[in-house]
Amino acid sequence: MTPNEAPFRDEELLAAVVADLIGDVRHVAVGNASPIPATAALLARTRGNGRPYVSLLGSPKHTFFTDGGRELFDCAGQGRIDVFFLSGGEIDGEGNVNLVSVGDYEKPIARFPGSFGSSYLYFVVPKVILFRTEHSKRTLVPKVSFISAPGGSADNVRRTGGPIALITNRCLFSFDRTRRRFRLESVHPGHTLDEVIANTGFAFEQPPIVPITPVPSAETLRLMREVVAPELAEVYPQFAAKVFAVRKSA
Amino acid sequence: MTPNEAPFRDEELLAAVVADLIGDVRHVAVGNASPIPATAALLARTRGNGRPYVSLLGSPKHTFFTDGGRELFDCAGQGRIDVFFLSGGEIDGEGNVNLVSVGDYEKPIARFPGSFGSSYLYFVVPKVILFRTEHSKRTLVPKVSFISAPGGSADNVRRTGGPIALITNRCLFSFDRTRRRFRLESVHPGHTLDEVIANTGFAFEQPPIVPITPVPSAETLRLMREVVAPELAEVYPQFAAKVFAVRKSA
Amino acid sequence: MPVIARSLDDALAPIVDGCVLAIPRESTGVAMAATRALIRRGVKRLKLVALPTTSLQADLLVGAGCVESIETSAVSLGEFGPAPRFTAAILKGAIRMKDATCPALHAAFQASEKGVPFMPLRGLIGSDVLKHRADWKVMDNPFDENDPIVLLPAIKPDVTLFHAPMADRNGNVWIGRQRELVTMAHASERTVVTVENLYDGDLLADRTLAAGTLPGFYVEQVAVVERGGWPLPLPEHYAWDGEHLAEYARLATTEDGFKKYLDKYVYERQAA
Amino acid sequence: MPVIARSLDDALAPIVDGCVLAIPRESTGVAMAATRALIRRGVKRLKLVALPTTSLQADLLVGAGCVESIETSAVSLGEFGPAPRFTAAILKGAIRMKDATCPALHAAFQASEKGVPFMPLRGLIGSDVLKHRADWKVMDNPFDENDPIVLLPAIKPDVTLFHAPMADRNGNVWIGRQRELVTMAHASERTVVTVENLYDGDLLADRTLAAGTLPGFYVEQVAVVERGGWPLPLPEHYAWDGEHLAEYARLATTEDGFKKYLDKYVYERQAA
Repeated sequence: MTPNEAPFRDEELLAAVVADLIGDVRHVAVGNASPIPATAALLARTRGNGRPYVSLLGSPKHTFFTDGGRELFDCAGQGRIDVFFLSGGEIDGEGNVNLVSVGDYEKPIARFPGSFGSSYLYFVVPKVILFRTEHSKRTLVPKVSFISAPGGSADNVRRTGGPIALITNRCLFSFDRTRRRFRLESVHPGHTLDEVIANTGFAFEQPPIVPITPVPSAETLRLMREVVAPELAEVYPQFAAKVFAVRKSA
Repeated sequence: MTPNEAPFRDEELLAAVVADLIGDVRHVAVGNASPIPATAALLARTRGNGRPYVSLLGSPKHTFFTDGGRELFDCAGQGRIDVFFLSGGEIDGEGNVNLVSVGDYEKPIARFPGSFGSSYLYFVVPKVILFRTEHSKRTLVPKVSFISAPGGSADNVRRTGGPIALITNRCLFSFDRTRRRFRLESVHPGHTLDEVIANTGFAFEQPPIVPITPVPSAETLRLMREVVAPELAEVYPQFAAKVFAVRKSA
Repeated sequence: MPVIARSLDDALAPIVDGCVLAIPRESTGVAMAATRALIRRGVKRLKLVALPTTSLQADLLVGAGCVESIETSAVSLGEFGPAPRFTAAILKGAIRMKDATCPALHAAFQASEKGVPFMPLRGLIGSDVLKHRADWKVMDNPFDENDPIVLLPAIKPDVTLFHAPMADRNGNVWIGRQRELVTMAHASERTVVTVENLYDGDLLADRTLAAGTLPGFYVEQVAVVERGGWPLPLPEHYAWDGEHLAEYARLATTEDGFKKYLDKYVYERQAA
Repeated sequence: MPVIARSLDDALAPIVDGCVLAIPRESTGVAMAATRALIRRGVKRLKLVALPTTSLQADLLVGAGCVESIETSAVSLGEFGPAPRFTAAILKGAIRMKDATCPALHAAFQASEKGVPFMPLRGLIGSDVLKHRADWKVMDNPFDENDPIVLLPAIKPDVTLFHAPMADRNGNVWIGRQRELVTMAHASERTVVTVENLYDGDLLADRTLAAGTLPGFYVEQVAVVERGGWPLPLPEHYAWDGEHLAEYARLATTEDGFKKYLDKYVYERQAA
């Protein structure tokens, strides 16, 4: 846990880390009910003076799409979405994502909503950032029960996209596509390597000395709070109120 | 030629014949620059109290399409166009249509505009009516130089459409899809069987006694002149003025 | 020629027991009043195809025993949690699930729209979604070397059902930028639409409105049902009824609670 | 982010010698002023792809020596007769022709729009259109027995060029019901648009206008050119200039006459 006296909230740390992962790209799309990735995308856009385009799929106001529900996927298929976010009921050490069920598919012991667009977007969006705030052995498993979308593919499978990182409430992993393994990049302030190991169901690489995730700069926090938060409040009013104490602008 | 004293014009006769060929269907589409088929389709709609739907492709006002240029073809692919009209630079005795060129394709001696949608619509529209007012050995040939759309197909080729008839300024042929041959159905008033034979480049079947094409009834002529002509004037003002002496309504 | 139906029940006549019924995602315009009317009528063995996801509509129909199978890429109440009756039915094995992924459903509807037997799609290879779909095939792309690609068979629904802002008396329906509704209608044998209200005029005659209009040619039945999407949103018209959805999510966690919900909101409120 | 170009010539910079240039059919919005500017600039070796047909635009470009090849399903001046410079060039073997059929072009653009390598299409089998297209393939439909079907490779233009009624300052372009323009932009690497005038506001903010809007996201350049479609029509804005087209059809029957036309209407009228 971030100490109470910390000058930023956990959500702000995660959003700042994700904004750096986004990098300099043209178009970031964010799925429904993803306020932290949305914050990160809007932060990236603020820093980039309007670049990247940000599509917040939960909100017709914050997407430019006019060709129906297929346009997101067509756009990705055209190579025009650079960054997307995926979560999963289960994620395993090979980057496989499960959004379907636990146990035998025909007689599951738990059922999730379904794969959504993951079985496609994971293949065609160059930078997919896995995002799962609950970092536990229940969510980060040795092997998913059902592969909604595989972390890697055989050499002859055309694939321009895939995972680049996994961010949780405890740490940041990068993903090595060649070796199909996660690598621990940093542990968030207030968390420990032992805690990460104890709560992760899969093996991962780690550097000899694991850095602490850098805290957001004062300028980053200012942009998030003063510029991003009011925009965010249009789409995620409750989140903006809770994290940034900002109410939806009139 | 129709004698001068005839109570109807050639165009009226042809439109009446085509209206009967249309029959009781849901949707007739008429390509650009086809005033006689358009007259026939509107006549069929008038008789059917609004059925069939008539799409006059030359005129955005007279089509319901809102999904761009592909909608006509998608609509046909869905089985939702029952009747269409095709012409051809050349038409041969097997119902093959040539809209591309005469002579060797690589070094043609004459070039037409191109195949348009014929290579598709001929396969998927149940009743395609071939329409060529110039009935000569130049247009009705033994074998077309280039098959834009074949009159018949091998048994294993999925095909729900094809030619049902060919109407010219001299006569009406029906098309037998099984035998892939035209059959002379009737010779228009003022024309003769000998004349048809002399001006047709392909062999065709004929009944022992060739009927004369029935002339349009008084009621048909009344509907065409009083109801159809004013509608037609919206799309084909010159034709309507010439044939029906009707000017575009205000 | 489509006409405005005398009643919602009349409009729903094409949706017969056992039919393949296509329904849109929650944010596009879901015919919820019509869904309640179908439950009251006791429709059975629906084969739902939700393009590409579904929420309360499928959960209600599943809970009420109207559904044989669902083909879709997700069933969930979104911010209000999992779809409880759907989840229960899957765990009991009471319905057949055809798990898909969003763009596969879009492509398979477009295949029907274009009158082709299949459409290719990238992705999917190596997923268990593909593994469990015996009706999907993998072929080598004939335009390249050693390039496997998935082929999806066309989806041809018997009926598409959705809710839209308005229709005119010729059955033209204004759908705005919800263009998958056009594809669904093109792909389906029949289309049934409920609308908030009637437009007095011809939607196709106005060039701005025409750009967002599904022609009546594709529409079999139209019924006027004000707030016919409630408690789900109608894009740019009204939002979710969050309080109601929270109540549903709470009640529907048990079979008894779900029955109470049906009694209160489906059977007793004939007009709702 | 698209901006409104300072000049028509600036906007046309992406259309370089040798590029694959997609252009729409006559009735959809043809950028004729832009076409004249390209001829003045002396663009060379264009690979035109006309969806699905073309008229004066291709004939002018061919006559002026700007074209290496054309893929389309018809080139004609319609009511004004054959396309004379196109016909002459074909008979001389001066340009390469890739004869297609309308729905094949629509499908091949949609393949690019969807990021798939090919699309299937019914029809065509037994035609000489298919016979002369070595780049098209016939396969057996894997979902049926003994069912050959044509596969068309995706068409990926470098640039799409068209004329539309209006755009806003974010580069959003109102295209109304001319939806193939959306598909062309989706399928192309870049899109250049000329418009009659600027819309003062955000086209995407108005739900009715948004339904007929191509988002600026897909648009690289916009130039404002009043009557930029002349002498061709702009749907629901202005009709053909029939007198001018008749004059063109008459002059362009000979090489000399065509040169006179160019002098009078392309080179001398810099602003036309």
